Amino acid sequence: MVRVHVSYYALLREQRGVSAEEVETSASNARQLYDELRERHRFTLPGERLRLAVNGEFADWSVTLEDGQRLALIPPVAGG
Amino acid sequence: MVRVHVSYYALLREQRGVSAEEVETSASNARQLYDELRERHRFTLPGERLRLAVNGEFADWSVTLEDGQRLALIPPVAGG
Amino acid sequence: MDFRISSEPLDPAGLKARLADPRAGACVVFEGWVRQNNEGREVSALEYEAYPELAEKEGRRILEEAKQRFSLLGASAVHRTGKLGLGDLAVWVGVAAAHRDAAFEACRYIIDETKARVPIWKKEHYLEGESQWINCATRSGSENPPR
Amino acid sequence: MDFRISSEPLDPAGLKARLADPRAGACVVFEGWVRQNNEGREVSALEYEAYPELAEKEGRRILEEAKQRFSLLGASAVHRTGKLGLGDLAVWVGVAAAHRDAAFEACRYIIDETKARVPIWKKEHYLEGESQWINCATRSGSENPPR
Repeated sequence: MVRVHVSYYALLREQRGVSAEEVETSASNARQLYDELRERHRFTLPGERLRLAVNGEFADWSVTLEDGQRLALIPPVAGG
Repeated sequence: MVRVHVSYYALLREQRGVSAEEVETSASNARQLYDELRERHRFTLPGERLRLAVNGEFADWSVTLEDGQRLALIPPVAGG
Repeated sequence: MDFRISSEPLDPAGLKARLADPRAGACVVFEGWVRQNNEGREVSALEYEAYPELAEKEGRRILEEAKQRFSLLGASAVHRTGKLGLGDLAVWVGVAAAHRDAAFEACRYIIDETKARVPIWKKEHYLEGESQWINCATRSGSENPPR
Repeated sequence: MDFRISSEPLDPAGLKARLADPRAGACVVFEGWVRQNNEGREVSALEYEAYPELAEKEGRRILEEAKQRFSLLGASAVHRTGKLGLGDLAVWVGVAAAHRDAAFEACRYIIDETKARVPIWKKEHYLEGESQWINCATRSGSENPPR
């Protein structure tokens, strides 16, 4: 089990009801973690439509989870 | 002979030394008039590089001269 | 070269003044304004949310890319967050260059890449009372029905 | 839709404010600034001369053409005449549209056509003391030697 910090933005934040939380998980990578969270919180966005950031930088979904990581789940952007 | 009002701009104005004048001419069209004026005032710009305006509107060099016309001789433009 | 996220109203005149450069002959500015309708629906307000740390980092990368690709003398951009009303300024991009070709192309590049890559989200509030996060529609998502 | 020649300094903020439109989502502004060198020569000042009556008429035709070609909500332009110093604003073009494609394209069209067609002339004064009317060089003309 690892313990990571997860931030939610926009639609994900609203569907989760909080903007960030600590999560304990047995998922080995970020893709698995999102699948878990999606089922638990009924997120409507499929993982393929999200991007991931780890510790303030874009990262690949295959990244191995480690204690204390800051993960950010990034819905499709729409600036401007 | 017709009497027309001729305006000079930019380089032509400087080479002529005035910005406008009344001209009496026996030239039958504007192209001939410019050739006359060019010889008289040693304008360096050939007629092909000028545009013509008559009474405040772009006009063709073949326009027939008439008493009281306002002609403007327009050097190559360079706005912006 | 600066890209910022701001929760306060933007100051276009002050932003532009910072682009001044004696070598600059052309300045192109893009402003994104909140407009009253989008895809046929009447918009009453917009809400922008950002992940500021990453947004500013990615925005600065975009400005650097523009500097590599075009002959730029300066470029900066600021994007609002928070609730905005009709006509409000949501994003400002300004570029200075010796010549206008580079200025137009760089300004366009920066706003296009910003919209595509910078982690900023827009929620539209409609006159009839609904709202939705733009680009977050899913086939099954009830909050974002397909259009 | 207005095109003006001005012998007074321009007011970019006031000009832009007049483009406000609730349907507008994009505003693109081009500014032409006096830069310190041109084709390798150090410029100390510029002088713009216009044929105002015809310049404003031709300028308005350009704005009308832009309106026909692109989906514009508003457009205006002002060009300075008189003596200008380094960094001074020589020309301002502003365009508002629902979307940025049209705004960028129309702004570019207007400044390009203005430079090509509107009867305005520019004389550059150089640090070393000479001056010349731009685009008026002739093979034989001593005031505008070939470069």
